[in-house]
Amino acid sequence: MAFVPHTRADVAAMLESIGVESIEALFEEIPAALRISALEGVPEALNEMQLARLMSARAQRDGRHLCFIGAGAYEHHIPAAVWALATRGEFYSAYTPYQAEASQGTLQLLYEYQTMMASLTAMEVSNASLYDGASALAEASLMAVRANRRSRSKRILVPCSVHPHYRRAAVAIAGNQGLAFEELPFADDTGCTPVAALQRYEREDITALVIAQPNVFGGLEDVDTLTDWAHARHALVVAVVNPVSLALLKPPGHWGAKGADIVVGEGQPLGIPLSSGGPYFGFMTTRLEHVRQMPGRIVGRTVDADGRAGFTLTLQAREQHIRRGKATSNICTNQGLMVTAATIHLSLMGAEGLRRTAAAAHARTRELVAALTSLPGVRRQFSGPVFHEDVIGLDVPVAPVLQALAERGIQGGWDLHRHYPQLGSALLVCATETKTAADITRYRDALADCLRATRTA
Amino acid sequence: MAFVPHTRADVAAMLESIGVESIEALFEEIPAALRISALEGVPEALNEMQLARLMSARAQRDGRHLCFIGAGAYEHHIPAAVWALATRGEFYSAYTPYQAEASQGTLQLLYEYQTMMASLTAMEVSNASLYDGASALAEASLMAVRANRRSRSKRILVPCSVHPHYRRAAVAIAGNQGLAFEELPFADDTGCTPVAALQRYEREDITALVIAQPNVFGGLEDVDTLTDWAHARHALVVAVVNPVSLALLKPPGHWGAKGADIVVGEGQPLGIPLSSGGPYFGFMTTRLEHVRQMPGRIVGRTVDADGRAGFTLTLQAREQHIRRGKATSNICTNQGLMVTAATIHLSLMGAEGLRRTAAAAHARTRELVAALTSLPGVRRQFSGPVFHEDVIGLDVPVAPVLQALAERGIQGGWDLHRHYPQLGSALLVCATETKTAADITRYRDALADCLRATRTA
Amino acid sequence: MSIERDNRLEPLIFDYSVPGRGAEDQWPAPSGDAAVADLPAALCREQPPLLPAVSELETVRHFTRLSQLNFAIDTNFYPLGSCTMKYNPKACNQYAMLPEFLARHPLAPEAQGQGVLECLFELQEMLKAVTGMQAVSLTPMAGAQGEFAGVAMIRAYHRARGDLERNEIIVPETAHGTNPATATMCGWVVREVPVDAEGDVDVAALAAAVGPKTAGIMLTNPSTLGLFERRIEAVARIVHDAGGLLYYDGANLNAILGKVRPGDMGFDVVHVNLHKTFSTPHGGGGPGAGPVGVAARLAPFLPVPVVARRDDRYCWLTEDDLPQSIGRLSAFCGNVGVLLRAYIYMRMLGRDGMAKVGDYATLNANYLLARLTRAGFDAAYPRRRASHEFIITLKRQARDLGVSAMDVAKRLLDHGQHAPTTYFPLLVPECLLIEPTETESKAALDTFAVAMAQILAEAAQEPEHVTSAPHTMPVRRLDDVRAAKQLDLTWKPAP
Amino acid sequence: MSIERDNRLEPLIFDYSVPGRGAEDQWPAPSGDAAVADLPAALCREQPPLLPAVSELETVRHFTRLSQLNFAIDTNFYPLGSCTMKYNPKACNQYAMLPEFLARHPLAPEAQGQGVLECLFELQEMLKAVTGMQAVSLTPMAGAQGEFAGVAMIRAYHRARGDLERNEIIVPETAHGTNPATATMCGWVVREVPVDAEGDVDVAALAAAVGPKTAGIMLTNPSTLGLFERRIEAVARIVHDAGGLLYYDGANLNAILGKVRPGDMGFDVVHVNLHKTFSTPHGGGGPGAGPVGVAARLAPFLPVPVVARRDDRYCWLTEDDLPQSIGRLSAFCGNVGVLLRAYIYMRMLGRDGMAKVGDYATLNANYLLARLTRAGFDAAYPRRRASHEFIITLKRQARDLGVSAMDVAKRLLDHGQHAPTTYFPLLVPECLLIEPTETESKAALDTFAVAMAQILAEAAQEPEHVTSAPHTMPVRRLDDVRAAKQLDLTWKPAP
Ligand SMILES: Cc1ncc(COP(=O)(O)O)c(C=O)c1O
Ligand SMILES: Cc1ncc(COP(=O)(O)O)c(C=O)c1O
Repeated sequence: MAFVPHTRADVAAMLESIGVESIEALFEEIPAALRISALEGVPEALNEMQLARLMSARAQRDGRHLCFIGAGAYEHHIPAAVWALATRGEFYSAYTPYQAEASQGTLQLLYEYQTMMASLTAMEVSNASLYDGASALAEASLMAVRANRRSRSKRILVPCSVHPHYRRAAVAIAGNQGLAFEELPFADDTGCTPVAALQRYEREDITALVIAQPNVFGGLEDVDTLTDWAHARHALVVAVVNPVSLALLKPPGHWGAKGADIVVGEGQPLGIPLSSGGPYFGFMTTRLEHVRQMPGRIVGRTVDADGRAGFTLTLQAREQHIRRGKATSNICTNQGLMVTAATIHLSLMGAEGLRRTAAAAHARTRELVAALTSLPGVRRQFSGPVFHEDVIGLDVPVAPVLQALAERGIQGGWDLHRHYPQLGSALLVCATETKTAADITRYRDALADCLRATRTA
Repeated sequence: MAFVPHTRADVAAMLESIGVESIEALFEEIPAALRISALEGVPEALNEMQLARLMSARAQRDGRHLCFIGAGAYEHHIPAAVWALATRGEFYSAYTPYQAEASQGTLQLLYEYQTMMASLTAMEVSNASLYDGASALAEASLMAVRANRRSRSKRILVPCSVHPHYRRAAVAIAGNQGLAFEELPFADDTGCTPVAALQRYEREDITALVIAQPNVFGGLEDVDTLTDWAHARHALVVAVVNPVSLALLKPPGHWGAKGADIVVGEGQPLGIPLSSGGPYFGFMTTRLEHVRQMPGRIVGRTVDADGRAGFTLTLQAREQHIRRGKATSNICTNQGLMVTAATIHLSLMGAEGLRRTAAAAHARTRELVAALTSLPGVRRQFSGPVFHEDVIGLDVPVAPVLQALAERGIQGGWDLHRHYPQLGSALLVCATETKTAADITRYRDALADCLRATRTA
Repeated sequence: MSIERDNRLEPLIFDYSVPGRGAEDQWPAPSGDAAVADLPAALCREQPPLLPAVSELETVRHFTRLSQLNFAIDTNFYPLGSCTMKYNPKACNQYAMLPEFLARHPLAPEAQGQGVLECLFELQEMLKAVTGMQAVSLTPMAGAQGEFAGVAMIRAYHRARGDLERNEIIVPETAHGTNPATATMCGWVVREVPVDAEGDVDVAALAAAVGPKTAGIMLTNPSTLGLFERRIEAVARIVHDAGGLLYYDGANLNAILGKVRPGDMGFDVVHVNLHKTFSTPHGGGGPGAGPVGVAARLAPFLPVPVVARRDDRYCWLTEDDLPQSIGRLSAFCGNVGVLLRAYIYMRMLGRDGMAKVGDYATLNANYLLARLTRAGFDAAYPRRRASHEFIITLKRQARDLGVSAMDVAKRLLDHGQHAPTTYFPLLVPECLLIEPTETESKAALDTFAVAMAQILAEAAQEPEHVTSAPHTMPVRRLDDVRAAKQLDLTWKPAP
Repeated sequence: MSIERDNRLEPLIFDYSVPGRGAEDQWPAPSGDAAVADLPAALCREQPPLLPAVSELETVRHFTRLSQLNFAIDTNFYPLGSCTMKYNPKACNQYAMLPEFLARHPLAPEAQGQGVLECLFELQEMLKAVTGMQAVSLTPMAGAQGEFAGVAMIRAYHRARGDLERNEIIVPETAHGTNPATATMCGWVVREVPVDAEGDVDVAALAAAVGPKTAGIMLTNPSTLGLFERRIEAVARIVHDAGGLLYYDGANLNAILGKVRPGDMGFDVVHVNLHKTFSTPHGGGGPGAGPVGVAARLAPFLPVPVVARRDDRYCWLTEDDLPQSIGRLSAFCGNVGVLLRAYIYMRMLGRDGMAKVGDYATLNANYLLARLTRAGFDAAYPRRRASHEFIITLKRQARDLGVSAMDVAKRLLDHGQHAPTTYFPLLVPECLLIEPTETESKAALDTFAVAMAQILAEAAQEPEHVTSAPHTMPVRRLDDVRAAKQLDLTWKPAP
């Protein structure tokens, strides 16, 4: 219980050394009126054996299903080595590497991670993680306000084709500092942001333009044109990208003539299990010129007293423990272990493995969409290329269809109705490299079945 | 594929360094007629993702069931820490500690293991493991022949209440060296070995007497009397024990006036998963005087060049790599990783945890037997105390009942019919500390059901 | 020594990289160019990213070796003050990582997640019990985000009442850096109040500071000085009377678990650091989880989603159900895997175990403090009881021997002891903030005390050996100034 | 250096033990004395065993720290000849340890084990394909037990034919110690035959040795000298003509995987070391698995149980099905968990991967041999091709510089390289048997070669530094003589 190692004799000796009669006496400074005697609402302890049985039963209740949902979290193959290594006690039970000399493992790993992420996004520097993709967008918006010295408006343009949860998180986190997030519509036919939508901001003071690539519909935005438009107006470009897609797609650092300024995204596709939504990690990279505006920890390589290379946390003057109220962010604990896993994952994947993964996911999604749209009453909602997600339009409501699919062990996608009612019956589907031709056929057949049932019901 | 890291350039450079044109040329010494071109019978490679899916599907097919089978392999709680530590690469991917200075982790652990096992059995020395309990009995028999200088008969008395698989393995492994295993009957009422059964050997040259405690029926033998009988006739006593039971039961070192001479058993109950039968490990302890006859590796504590304590393999002159045809055994690779797990397990259990486990298993089994025998037509086969298994007699054949139970998700026990037809419809059942009152009730109700169904069928 | 260090150091993963190499078993089969031919060339990547091309064995060996360069709870005593480096039970990891839990998509149907939702719901309930609050949201992803949720709710509360004047958050000068940083992030003006010589908040100064602009106060109790804020009731009264709310920074909850609850002390909103008090892993810097609990009047403002039970079914409540919510703080529902670990830990502790945590965390801190004072170290607050942690100040040693708190910290590494937190709180010069936690044995504390005493002796006799420490780590003391001046933040291939 | 070593050394687990302490969360609730009152006092234990009383954290920390004192494949190059220390894929462990596999009882109904039985059946089939044999039993639990099964089947075969004269097993003088030990264990008389100057079996001597007493021969090919036995066909003919059978020790199968099969070479029975060729873990000394494959005429004698398929259902065959079986070698069915790991590995290799193993294991050995000879080391068989391993002899260095093979081995540890196998085979003086395996990169081999060259230079300049090595391990060279003389095999509490 409580993993406390003390024996009676230990306690007696310790109390004597302190010079008190009882442990209770150590709490004498707490006003008596405030003390409680027991935590009624907490159940009695389970030992590990009971706990194991409880958790196994709950996990089995949740079961395993064939999942075609994406929408910001993606089922990818995760090599067994990733978590076998990441859960080693030396990674798992260490903390932020405040004592560099006793934390070279974590520090060097973070330096390697920074290198990988900078290269993947074609930017110059990376931090050591933020909480997740959505909160990273909020941080990027705040950073853009600090970094864009030529803008005073704190106005951030955000296309509606950015994940609605990301937009909401950005508002919730950054809205209180007076940032105004203004929404750009998407084109009915492509689901992407038309440059025309920007015309009304032609002469306005805009701090930053957010560009998601792929966007929430899986579609590919015209990143070059959008980026150049923003830069021409001294707005910064905040890119929100899927890191796996970057094996195929143009990295933000190369968007338009000058490249994006700040890049963020959800790190989950890089070796992190779906886990009902977390822990994942947010990544952020930027140009060297903005590094002092970047939130989060940063590791640098330096030398020790013998001149040997070593690693340490650096640029800490940006952080709350030094700068307090003037820090670039309040973030302290980040998602270190997830980054550990992602670094191992990226090492195993390399450029070729990541490219194959991206290409396979792209190909599987196209096969899926072709299979589903071969059914009567099922069509693509948008035209134009996608990465590994697409929107399917149905001629019946989505919710009952999804439920019928679920009963057949298939998680058929994300119902877009709540966030995009204007699309009618629209379903966002995703197939990664984990899906086989047989899986796709199984989905198609089940969907045919469910549609038939729904129509006759 | 094949986890080969070579690039084309590597291969070219290496071939050049060797001075050959191709890898193929390295096989020039193999007679051409013997060469094959492909391994037809081996399927094409799966990548890890495909493999993961295949294995998960197969595991799910096997499912999880409520298990009341014992008979030599026991379901116990295994702390998560045990395998989290044992599968650390430094334990998992090292080999026999031939280079002591680079293997102090494994060596010290084995020294700790030896200490624990010697104490658990109340013997003086332990080896570092044999393959499993059954083969350990074979090795103990061979060792007894070597150690008992006063006997020339190579006759080993083995009660029929010793696990039939153990007896068969002993014959298969040790029989070829001329050992004669002679079987002692058990008493109809107790299932234990009556001293009367020994009378006919009163004046014979017997090398050793095997005593299993508990025996295969879960019953407790009169170990003191049997031990003293053997010693009085200069026969050695080979004890076969369940290590968990030793938290409650008298350790072999204290049997009779002088204690058993060689102790073996199955280590599985000490933190090793059931895993369809293996890998487990056999343990063996003995008295110091016999240590040079002991098979298997032994670790000793010594000092290094600075006089600091350190650990190393010792008494290697007993082993095949030194003594070859005259070694105490042919064993080389043993069950190191299992012993690693068991040592961690025993550390977490300690004397108190092991005792509680044994007592709980004993109590649960008594509750189970009480519950089952409350049903009409179900009775205890034997009288007398048991550890954590017991034999249940049914008035209908066992096999169809077990099958009906299995269909209800209950693995009801081990049908004794094949090995003990004389017992009629007899079923060996076991409940360890992992079973709850609800589990026992579920078994009883299901059995009632099945019996009803069988009788009416 | 050079071969020794060389053997322990590990090259960069990029040093192993050779074009053409790779862990192919981890890759899907190539799809062929046709598979991606539909992607417009202008949107495609031209140069592959600079990722290592290494074998699986090289990867495993590299990261295994790197891991061995770390001190961690699993390898060393780690009394890092304010961080509650207690044992992370292996069961928490194993059972939170059951395959079904890992595979579940956040947007999967609730019907196919009743197991995990039940755990989360019960976790909410336990956190309510532990903090004395009325409602809980689990979504904040670390302490700082919990703080943010807290002060954002305070803001939403005042706004909802039409009380638009309030724009100040009061923070004691000893506060953790995240507190003022969070307040700023939430658009508040930060107002610091001093603490008195005994470490308590200066009540008079507080009374003077509050007013119609006061939105609330952020406080941790025990404070970052390791001291229980004795006048907490007065503090609560002053702030409440001024119309402000009290926010409790739960980073130090371990000290008082099962003894006293923030809700009973008068706090309106609380965050709990699950990675501290409830032993989820620190992971080399995270992930954490910072659930927030609130008094009834703040419940409508909780961040979404929140788990509810309706007729024995568990479901998520979202913005649609909680229209006054401060909103979403993450794309999905926070760090669920961390929440599961905390759930497991709390179920294993149970009611009685929780009280033991507070008891033994406090016992360990006071014992170690007693030993260290006896060994000649100066407690920062010698007349106070330690809570779960305490501060010693090396001001005297720095002055007399020229040995700083940082030097002592580094020398501790040579003794196999992770250093305490250094130079925090900023108020105390040359300080070490020491938090042993309840899972360490008396023997572990004794070993630490002996090491400290030896270092003190060494500081007197051979101070250069202390000021040049560490000597036995894989690297010697690192040049932080150079790190910040000659920025080297990513590896670049030789041109 | 002393503090350095002290920090790396780890006390015994018993040193942490304090009566009254324990990892209580792992224990069931106490059952009370009444629960065991039915056990006769005379059969009960009086004194509790001497097991450590330690907390879970102490246990985790102790064994984590101990593990770090090991070299392993996951941390270091480990070219231990004859042991095939290749990468152990993490997938093999993860998927063999799925909860359903771990929980399955060996005596559970076959219907509730079709998943695992299908794997085992397919493993049998793959092993047949790989070895060129007609039937396989998976039960032997390591190589030596596979050898035993092999020679026991040879015995059963001769006996079954009424051929009772044969009582000799021929073994080349280079054989691994397990071969003669196994033959003895099986009741055979061992007869050694010499090898010639080029390392091949002396065929003339063999021809002279065989006769009506010859039961068979035990051979590994490539031999323990790392050389392919070129006259294998002649050897087979001689033994077969004399009425004997050929047993293949599969420990060196890695060298020829996918190139040539024991069955095609004329062997009648084969064992395969799954922990070598098929990469199941070595585990600090095991567990292994040593399945046996046989030609048709030996199939009736296979050890039980064996997996069969009947109408798409998998089942175990036992003594009842195979009445001539040599019997059972274990309580259940061998090391199933190890078999699953090998199954996974083999499925991941596939047909082409298997051939690559032989190719690259051989390439690596020949390359390293070339580098070492160039660096001034003497190949034991300079005119021969290496197979997957090779021998260098330090006879010259021992004589000229006073530096033995053991000294070089120990000094390699200082360079972060695990030592090769030393002093085996016994035939070659001052030998190192070096097996790099196919999973090591050229760079890893180069690093090893450089270390060897440095040691050679050092041996010339500073031989004491080599003969007193290692210098950087947690302990210095250990006193083996004292270990064997002053036996200290268990810890005893201070009286
Ligand atoms: C007192 C105090 N408050 C707040 C925090 C912030 O918590 P987190 O690091 O989880 O964001 C910490 C810990 O770092 C802390 O010690
Ligand atoms: C050539 C040879 N034969 C037989 C064996 C025995 O195999 P095991 O150790 O698995 O019993 C070994 C390995 O140790 C070996 O190298």
